Amino acid sequence: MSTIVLLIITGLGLGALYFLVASGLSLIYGLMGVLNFAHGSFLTLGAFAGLEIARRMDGASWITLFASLVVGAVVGAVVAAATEFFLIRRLYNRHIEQVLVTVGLALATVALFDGIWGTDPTYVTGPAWFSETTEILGAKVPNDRFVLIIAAVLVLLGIVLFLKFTRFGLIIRAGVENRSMVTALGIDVRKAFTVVFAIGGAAAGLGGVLASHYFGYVSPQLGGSLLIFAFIVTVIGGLGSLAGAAIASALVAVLQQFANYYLGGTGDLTVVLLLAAVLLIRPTGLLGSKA
Amino acid sequence: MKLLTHMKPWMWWAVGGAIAVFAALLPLINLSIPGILPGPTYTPGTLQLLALALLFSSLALSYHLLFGVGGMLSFGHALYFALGAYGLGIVLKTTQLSLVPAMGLTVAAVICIAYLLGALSLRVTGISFAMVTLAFAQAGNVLVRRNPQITGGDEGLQLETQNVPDFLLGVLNTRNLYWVALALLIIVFIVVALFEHSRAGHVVTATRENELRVRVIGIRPFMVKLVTFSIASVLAALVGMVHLLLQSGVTARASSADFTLTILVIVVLGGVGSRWGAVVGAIVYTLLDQRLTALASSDAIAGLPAILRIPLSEPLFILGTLFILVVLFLPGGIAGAVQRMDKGGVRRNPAKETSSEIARDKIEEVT
Amino acid sequence: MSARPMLAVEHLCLSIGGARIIDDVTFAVAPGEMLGVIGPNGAGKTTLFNLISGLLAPSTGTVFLNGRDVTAEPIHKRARAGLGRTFQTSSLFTGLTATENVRLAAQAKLGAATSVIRFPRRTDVATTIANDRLAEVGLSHHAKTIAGVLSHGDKRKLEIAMLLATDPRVILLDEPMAGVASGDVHGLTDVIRQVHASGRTVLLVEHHMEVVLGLVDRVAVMHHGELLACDTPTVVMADPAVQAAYLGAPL
Amino acid sequence: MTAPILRVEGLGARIAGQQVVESVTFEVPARGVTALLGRNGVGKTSTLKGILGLIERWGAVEFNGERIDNLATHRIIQSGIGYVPEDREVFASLSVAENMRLAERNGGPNRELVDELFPELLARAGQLAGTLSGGQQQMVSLARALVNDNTLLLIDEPTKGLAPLIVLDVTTALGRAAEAVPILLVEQNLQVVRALADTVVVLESGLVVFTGPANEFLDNEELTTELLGVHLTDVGATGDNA
Repeated sequence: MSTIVLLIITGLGLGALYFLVASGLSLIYGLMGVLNFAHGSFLTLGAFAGLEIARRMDGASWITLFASLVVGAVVGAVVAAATEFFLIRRLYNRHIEQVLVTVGLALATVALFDGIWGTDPTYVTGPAWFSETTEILGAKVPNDRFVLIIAAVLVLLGIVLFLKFTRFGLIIRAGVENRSMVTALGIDVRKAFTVVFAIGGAAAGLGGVLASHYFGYVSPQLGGSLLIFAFIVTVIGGLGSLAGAAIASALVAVLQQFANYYLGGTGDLTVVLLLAAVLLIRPTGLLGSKA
Repeated sequence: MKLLTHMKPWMWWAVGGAIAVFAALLPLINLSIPGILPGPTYTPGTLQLLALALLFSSLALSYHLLFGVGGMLSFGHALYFALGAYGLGIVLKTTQLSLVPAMGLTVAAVICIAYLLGALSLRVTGISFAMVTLAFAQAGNVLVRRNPQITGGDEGLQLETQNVPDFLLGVLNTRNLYWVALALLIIVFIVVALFEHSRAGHVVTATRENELRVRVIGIRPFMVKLVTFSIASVLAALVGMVHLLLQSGVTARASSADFTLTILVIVVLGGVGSRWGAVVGAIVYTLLDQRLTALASSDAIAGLPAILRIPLSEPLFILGTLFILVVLFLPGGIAGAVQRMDKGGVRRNPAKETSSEIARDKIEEVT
Repeated sequence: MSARPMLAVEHLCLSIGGARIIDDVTFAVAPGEMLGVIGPNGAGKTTLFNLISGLLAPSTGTVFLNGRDVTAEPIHKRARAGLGRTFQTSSLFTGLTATENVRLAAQAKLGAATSVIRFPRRTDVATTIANDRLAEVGLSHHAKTIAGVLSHGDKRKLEIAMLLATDPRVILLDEPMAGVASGDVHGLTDVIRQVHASGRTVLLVEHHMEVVLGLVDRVAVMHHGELLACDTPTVVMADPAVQAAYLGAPL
Repeated sequence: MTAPILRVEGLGARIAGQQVVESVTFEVPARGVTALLGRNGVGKTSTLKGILGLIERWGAVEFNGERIDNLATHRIIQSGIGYVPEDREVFASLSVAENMRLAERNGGPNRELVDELFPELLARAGQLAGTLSGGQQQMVSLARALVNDNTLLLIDEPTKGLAPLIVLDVTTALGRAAEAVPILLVEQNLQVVRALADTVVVLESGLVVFTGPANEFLDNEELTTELLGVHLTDVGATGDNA
């Protein structure tokens, strides 16, 4: 029993990371039709920014953690917005080219991170509480899992409230449905593009700092490896569906933990099999509309 | 000017044949191109590099078949390259089969896997297809890294030389491998060209343009896409096998997403939809990659301040940046640029806008 | 009529999000008959065609092709069973030549369309059919032209040539005159007349009343997804409900 | 004669590489309804979209004496043009109120007029627009254009697929709107055209082939037959209109 609880909570913690990446991917794809390969780089950069802050401050304090989270999110947001503004926007409506540009950006930035921070993992320490455990139903759950889950829930809630109650949110919801009609109502939809990239980048940057605590290290490959699972999550959840991404994140990560524990480390393969099964039964994903 | 436009199909093949003959003679002559080649063309080091360029050309052609002709944007093409390399490596290591039967066995396995995974991935189209192929390739990458007793894990798999003919082994026989790579490129080029002109090739081109219309005239596009996918995969596997021989082994990088992206970069650099573009793109990329790596470790770079040194010492950073610039400012890649120059900067038909269409224009002239 | 209808729909309904797009439509078309389908914009004519050709699945109801229930069959199977159609906006393979476009359709009919080892040759059956069909619609001089650069009228003719190459028994023409210049209307009308004269069953959606009335045996009038009337042109045109529907409600 | 509100000169347009409007030249007077007519597929909708820059276009468009053909769509709309697209294009997953809120500029100065014309929408403010009937969706679409202080309205087939009673409602609303704002109207229903239009512009194969007073055109059977393919007299045009 305690193992199951531990696996579920750890799985949800990992799922929280997937969601922080997938939410941005899904929003960007939904509004702009762009599959953003550079999204992993936003995450990595956020993680390194958080790391640099932690190095300059008192490593293990809560204030440091908070500061690195904020800085990670801000750096992610700024870099993502700049990417949209300088690269993606120039290729308006040319989706293949937009994907290609983000591919090039992903290659170039990972190489750049290699050059700056080295290819080896850099280890990260958080507040002491992070490495302690809390007992739930007999399971000793590492505390960082809770932080991850809470952060992902807050981000989900924040995005939902933003979409529901702000004017930009209104524009984004309308734009997902029919972008040209939004411009035909006299609204500059490109501003919404930048906003969506910034939100996605912020979530990814935040995810980067949290991922560095979850895994205990940062490496230039960090974002890329999480990005692939985020892709799987977005396809399983249904392209462009935020709720789908949230559900699929939890599902995929928990399944992965269980397979890793009970089926001899086959978590990654099980996830791919799940993807294949979803495609066979429901090609549009769990909550996807028509592809 | 307008030289290319007026070339007849047989002229293209004649030029191609002449280039192939010249390429075949390279190991026998002493040709030096300082700054581009590391040494004279008869030296093993240079031949190794040229053979690699030829293999990348073949691989790019197989991806051209998938993406340029079939319109299937796969992010998992490296999987089949890796299947060829690892498959042959494992067969040679674990069985007593000699080289040719071992290759046959590997091809048979690749056909089955490509057919199965292709049938699954082709249930979705567009961006979903891209993500799904990526996921399958990633699963392959995980398998390779998690099973070191079979694949050598991150260390890579060494070529078991016992059953490989002697003339393909050793530094001194590099030129034989070079010729094998050249022969493979010629075969792949012809296969791809023939496929494009076959009935199935026309159907897959038509499907790329308008899938619904294909269904309305009574053809099921799924099968023809699957056949295209399988052929492209087998070609990639063949390249992987020769690559195994050339490099005397294979590393996990061959199955990584980065490697697929490299192939994509090559094809886009050369010009989507153009066979010649894929070949030229691969050669340019390989030579550039090699030169940039040499540059990165040179003293000139080491002496620069950090803000210049760090980016310049990362070949992938420069290639990635170059790639972005090509996508932004050079639609149609090298093939598109050559064609625009040939036409004196005037586009023949303003309605043809996208890079693939410009490149396709050229194919029309070749046919 | 004793002959089995070539095409029949029975109690066809389509609801999307609670709205009835097609509302209980039933009619039958005899072999060799030409039926015009008219009605104001948004009345459901194209949707009806999409249901018949398999692009959409009906909520309820049945589609019969030559007496066989094809409601559950995919598009390409219906096409092979002899159902051909054109689209409102011309839909060709714009990167291929006119001949290649038609040849693809001919190959679909002949089988082995997706063969990897067979190459289209100047002498093979598919190419011969392609050339014949191009001649039939008067496009021989554009055989080698890339379809994307043809004029609008020629594109529509090319579509009909593609349609003929699949040798369909039933043809659905969706507004073949849309966007065609007045000067070209007569030529295109003649082509449609020939197609019909060769014994094929034709369904024609068309706004151009002159064309419809001059060509068809019977007219079906759609309005708000319902079949308002289905009879000879004279009878239908005298129907006050039809007048109101087609020219707009009296104000 | 006052200066026209909109002047279109040599407008061409392209969708997905395919030319849909050849070269269109016409003017929209500063008052009343100008109907843009022609058979299906001649490029009426594309002309409206071209004016607004919703599709790739070239040529000159002058609005209120200012060139707008180099502006982005949202700027053109902001300069005082209201657009009601073919097929309504309401945001189905947004409520009626949200649809309106999205459209309102400067607080939606004509809120009262809209509420008066379409009282039904007030009652359904919280309902998702996708669940409305076709007629109600058309009201939302019209209301989104009427709620702002525009100096020109471009309205594309507002009665398409609507029941006769709703056609009457829509026509009344357009008539009211036309008292204050000039309208460029694309419409297939000739009864509606007869009721509303002062001027007609007729397109064929992407070119303007007739411009003149509405009555003169509609009463000329030869012209309507040739240009619209409709025999008005054959099917007994119902004479005078409301």
